[in-house]
Amino acid sequence: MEKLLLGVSGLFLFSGRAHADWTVNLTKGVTEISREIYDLHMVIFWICVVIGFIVFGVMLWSVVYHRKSRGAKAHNFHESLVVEIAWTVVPFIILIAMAVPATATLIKMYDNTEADLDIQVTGYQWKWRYQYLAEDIDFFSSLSTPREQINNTQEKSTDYLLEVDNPLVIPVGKKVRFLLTANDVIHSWWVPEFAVKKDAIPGFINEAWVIVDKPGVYRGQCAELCGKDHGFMPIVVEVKSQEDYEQWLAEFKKADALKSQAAEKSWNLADLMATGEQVYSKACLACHQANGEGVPSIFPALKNSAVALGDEALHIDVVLNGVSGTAMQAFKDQLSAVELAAVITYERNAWGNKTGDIVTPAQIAELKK
Amino acid sequence: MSRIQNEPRWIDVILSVLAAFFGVQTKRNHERDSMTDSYWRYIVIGLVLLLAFIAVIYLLVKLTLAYL
Amino acid sequence: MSTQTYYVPEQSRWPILASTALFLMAFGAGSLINSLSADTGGATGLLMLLAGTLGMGLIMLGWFSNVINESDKGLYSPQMDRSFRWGMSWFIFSEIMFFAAFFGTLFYIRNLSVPWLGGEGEKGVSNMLWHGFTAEWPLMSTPDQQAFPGPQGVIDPWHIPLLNTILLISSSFTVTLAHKALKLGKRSRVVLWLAVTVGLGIVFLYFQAYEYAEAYNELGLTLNAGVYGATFFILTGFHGLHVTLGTLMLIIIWLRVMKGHFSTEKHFGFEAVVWYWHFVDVVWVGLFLFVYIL
Amino acid sequence: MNSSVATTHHGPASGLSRWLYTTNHKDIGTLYLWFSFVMFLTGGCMALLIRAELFQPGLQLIQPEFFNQMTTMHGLIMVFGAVMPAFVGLANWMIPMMVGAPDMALPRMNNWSFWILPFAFSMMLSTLFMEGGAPNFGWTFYAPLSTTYAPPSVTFFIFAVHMMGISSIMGAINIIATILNLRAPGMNMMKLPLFVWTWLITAFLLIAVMPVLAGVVTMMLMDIHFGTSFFNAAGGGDPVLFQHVFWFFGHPEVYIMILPAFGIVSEIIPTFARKKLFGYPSMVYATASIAFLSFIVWAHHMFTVGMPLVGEVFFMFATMLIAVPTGVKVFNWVATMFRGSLTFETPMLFALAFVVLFTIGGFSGLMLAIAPADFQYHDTYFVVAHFHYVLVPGAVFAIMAGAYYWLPKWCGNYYSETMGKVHFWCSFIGVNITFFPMHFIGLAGMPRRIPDYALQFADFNAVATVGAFIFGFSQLIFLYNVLHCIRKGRKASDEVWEGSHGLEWTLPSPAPYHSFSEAPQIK
Repeated sequence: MEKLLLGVSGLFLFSGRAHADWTVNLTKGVTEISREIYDLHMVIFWICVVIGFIVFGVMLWSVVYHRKSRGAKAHNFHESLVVEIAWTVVPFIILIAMAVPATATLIKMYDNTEADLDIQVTGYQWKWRYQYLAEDIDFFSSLSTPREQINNTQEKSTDYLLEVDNPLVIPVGKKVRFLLTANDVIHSWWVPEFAVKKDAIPGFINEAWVIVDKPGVYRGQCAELCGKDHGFMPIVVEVKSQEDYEQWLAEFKKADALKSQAAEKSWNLADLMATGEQVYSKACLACHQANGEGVPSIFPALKNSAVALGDEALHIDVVLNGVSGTAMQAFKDQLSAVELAAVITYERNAWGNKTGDIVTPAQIAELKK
Repeated sequence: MSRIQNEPRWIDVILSVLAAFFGVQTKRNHERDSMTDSYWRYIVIGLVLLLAFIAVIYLLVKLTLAYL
Repeated sequence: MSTQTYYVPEQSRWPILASTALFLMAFGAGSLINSLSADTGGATGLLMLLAGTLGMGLIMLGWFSNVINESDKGLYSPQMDRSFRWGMSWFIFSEIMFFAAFFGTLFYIRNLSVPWLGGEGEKGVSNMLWHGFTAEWPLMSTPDQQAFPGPQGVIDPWHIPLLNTILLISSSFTVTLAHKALKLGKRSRVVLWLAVTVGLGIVFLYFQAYEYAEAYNELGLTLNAGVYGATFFILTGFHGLHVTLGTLMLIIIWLRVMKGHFSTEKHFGFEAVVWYWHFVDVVWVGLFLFVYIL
Repeated sequence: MNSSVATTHHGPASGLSRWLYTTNHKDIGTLYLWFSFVMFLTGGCMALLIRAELFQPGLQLIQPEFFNQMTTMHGLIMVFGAVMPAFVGLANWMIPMMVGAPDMALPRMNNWSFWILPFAFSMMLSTLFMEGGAPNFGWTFYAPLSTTYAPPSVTFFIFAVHMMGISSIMGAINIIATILNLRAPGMNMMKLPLFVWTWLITAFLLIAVMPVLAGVVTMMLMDIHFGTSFFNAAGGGDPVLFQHVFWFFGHPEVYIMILPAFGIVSEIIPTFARKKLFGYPSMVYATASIAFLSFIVWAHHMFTVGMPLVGEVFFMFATMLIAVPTGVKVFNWVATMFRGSLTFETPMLFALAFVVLFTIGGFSGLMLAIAPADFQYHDTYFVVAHFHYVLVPGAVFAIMAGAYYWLPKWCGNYYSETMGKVHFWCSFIGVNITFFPMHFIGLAGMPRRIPDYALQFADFNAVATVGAFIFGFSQLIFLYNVLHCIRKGRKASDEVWEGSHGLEWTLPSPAPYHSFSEAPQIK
């Protein structure tokens, strides 16, 4: 019975289903390393299958033929030096055979030589920040699946939970080095198709690299428990041809310039409140909740709170610079001046917090310098 | 409990511990070992060989990394 | 092996009472620490902690006097004595592993994490996040001086720590002398040497406290002074706690000797304390070497 | 022979005081076993809640915050509340009977070891009702999620862990002292039953690593409340240091949860194969090697933290070596069955399922040992499948097998064989439906510890949830069978099983309150 079950599941593993996105085995991926890892995986898998068939086969044989109800009499051997030496030595040899290619792949993965592009990846509680070290590019990437889909009030899209607002964009065929770190707790940056899974440790930098063969969109997720929304911080990487990549670079820089210009125009309360609500739901809602009441003892309330109703400068300071030693992050680099001004204004005027204060983008832009 | 006359020598202890590491031991040696009262020699040798074992793996790793 | 019956005690109330006391201690300590951190009083927690500790003290007194009574009645065979010996040895082994965790921490921090943060070794690229930080030990300036202001100075090993080493090593000798005297049945000498040992222990603790005061008040070497302070205090602190416990145990056997307990052959309680004291001593030698000198 | 002492003991006291004040190894064993069963059901309900939430994509029943509390509590309760106490309970019952001792070496301390546990777990469970919620950082509680970013209840969690540690260490000391010092004359080390051997080694592991756990939670407490920076790079520490110390405890800990299971299975298979255990000495040596190797492989749980290359390779090699002694064990069990005369009573069925399913868990363990491949498996459902295969049809099945095997000796009655078989097949099918699909979703890329998942994982998650409910509810059959057995089972003979061997079967069934007041002579 046991063997049967194993056999069936083994077949199952390779039967392959009609759905293209519905897999039961490891991805082959799109890098040389990922294919090597796939091969290692398959070799060790088949070794296990073979050993399993032999061992469970002998066991099944005994279960069927050496049962008392068939009149089997127990023999009384209970040791055999030859057999025991054999089943110590043979596995040992198999292990050595396995260790050699595994070590070779590992060494290849640790080859941290000069790369064409260096990107610093920083994990934040429930979003990723990407900084292109040679370019003036720095942005955050967070889940773009709407709350309604998560709460089952709207139909789920194909890339449910695996879609972001700003994907990471890299060129095809170039060695891209990632410098991974984190801002708060440990996260882990994982894209299965790249076979890159590396922890992002606060205060330390880990390195990983890829050379992707094929343009396309590759999706992954945070792989280390990092708090409440650990399941909601996906990674999307768009791999583009060199021309497309350069075009993207130019467009990104242009959009960035537009954003800083927006800070200079004058804003009224209604506009700020409208923008602020959007920003709030993207950046603050996860902890402070939609009703601004927070979660007792973990995430403080903003509704009727001393910070949101009190001194404006203090409120700005908390949002821009965070509160060290707590989950409150510094949002100075995460949000634009407009977004910051809007969200602070929103927090000071929503949920019955009627201070009537307006924090202007210009004010924040000054502080951000 | 009767103490056996010829206690195992140090070299026997070392061989026994190595056999134990490997997991296989002849019946005769095995009976000799289980008759003795002086566990401490087995423990000391065991610890020393354990450290040696760790050192061997470490050297192996170093060698692999140097030549692979 | 002896053919005597192995003594299995009657039902006892001590264990369940001790569990209750332990629970009070733990829950009290938890509430107290949490309230202190949140600045919300902490009287209930403190009360529970004190009640638990007091209860535990009384329970231990009662439990051990039961054991002593049974021993006096001759209920314990030599085999029982061996059980106690195995028990105490493995308990000390567990204590060794407790300290091993902290020594391991110290080695990791000194040889790996601090150098990496300072830009050395395979993960030296981490220094990118801490511009201007360089690795050194003792760690006088931390990666983030605002959050963890490094100490202005460290303890000179050749003053108080050296003195303390001499004190503890001497106490190890005096306690052995006491043990020898007990075996020879010279009780007044046992009392004397034990008193000397206790005295040395107390003087050690006094200097340790003095050193802590100096570290806090003059050197800025605090728990908050980065990882040097953290490892320094956790190792010396837990050692100090064990010396305190050891001294208490010595005082108890000292009182018991004066009450005429222990015979020249049977005195496991005495020996257990001696073992414990030697253990505390050995840990100190490790501390002196790895925390103070190197 | 000191008869004045022996006559003061007749039988158990009556009422509650029997259980509260007892010094009897059998009573304490019973307490441990019932406690662990209650914890098994508690942790199991949490697992069912987790599986129910994961039945479909989207958030239905519980919010992510509570989901994390459930995964954390489920893990902690199953490890420290269910599996470990169950093994200690079996050890308490069986070791004195197997080595021919009157009781455990230190009976009062034995009682204390047990009674700390209900208090420790009340404290841990009370965190569920505290402001800010229960610990939500996984049973491995990695810093700084468990320090700077933890809810206030973490302080109580830390003290609860301290209490469990004290309990485990005292329990282990007692077991070692009993085995080393209370053996009947002639019972030399190489005659010890394997259950006793595996427990001796387990007890050694417990004493060696529980203090390390105490050390690491103490450092957490210091970091949270007293301003130290062990796990904070800003002060020169390292969050990864936490993982090193934790897994130095944690890896031996996983063997603590499997070695006694090896022992139980090594008792059961020879009985129902009516044939002596194949390769007894190599079983002992293999157990010892596994235990020693467990101290030098801890960082294979941390292949993705970015260790230097030397570390990766060292821990990969050392880990792969564990396959050798583990293989020896499996081969020995199979060789014991080979050319035996097999019958398939419930304990044997559980033992056979153990051999097969534990081996499957071992295979995935070997795959995980290959460091480069581990980069793909790490922290996915593949790992979840792996450790549940070694812990549920591994440790838990062995406990079930042991319970059925010794139950007639404990209470003097046979359990219902039919009900036992129904329990077995429900559990067996349930376990496989639950955990086998997890291999697939893990390989396909589903991270562990997430309350909601992408659509391509939906089908297998639904299957797993169905399996979990089958497995969970089939444990009620077990409960009913045990109660039925105690109250009105068929009377058991002294040797209970046809092929049984060993000192415990020379005693009457049920075993008398005091087993060997006079030590038996072993030839």
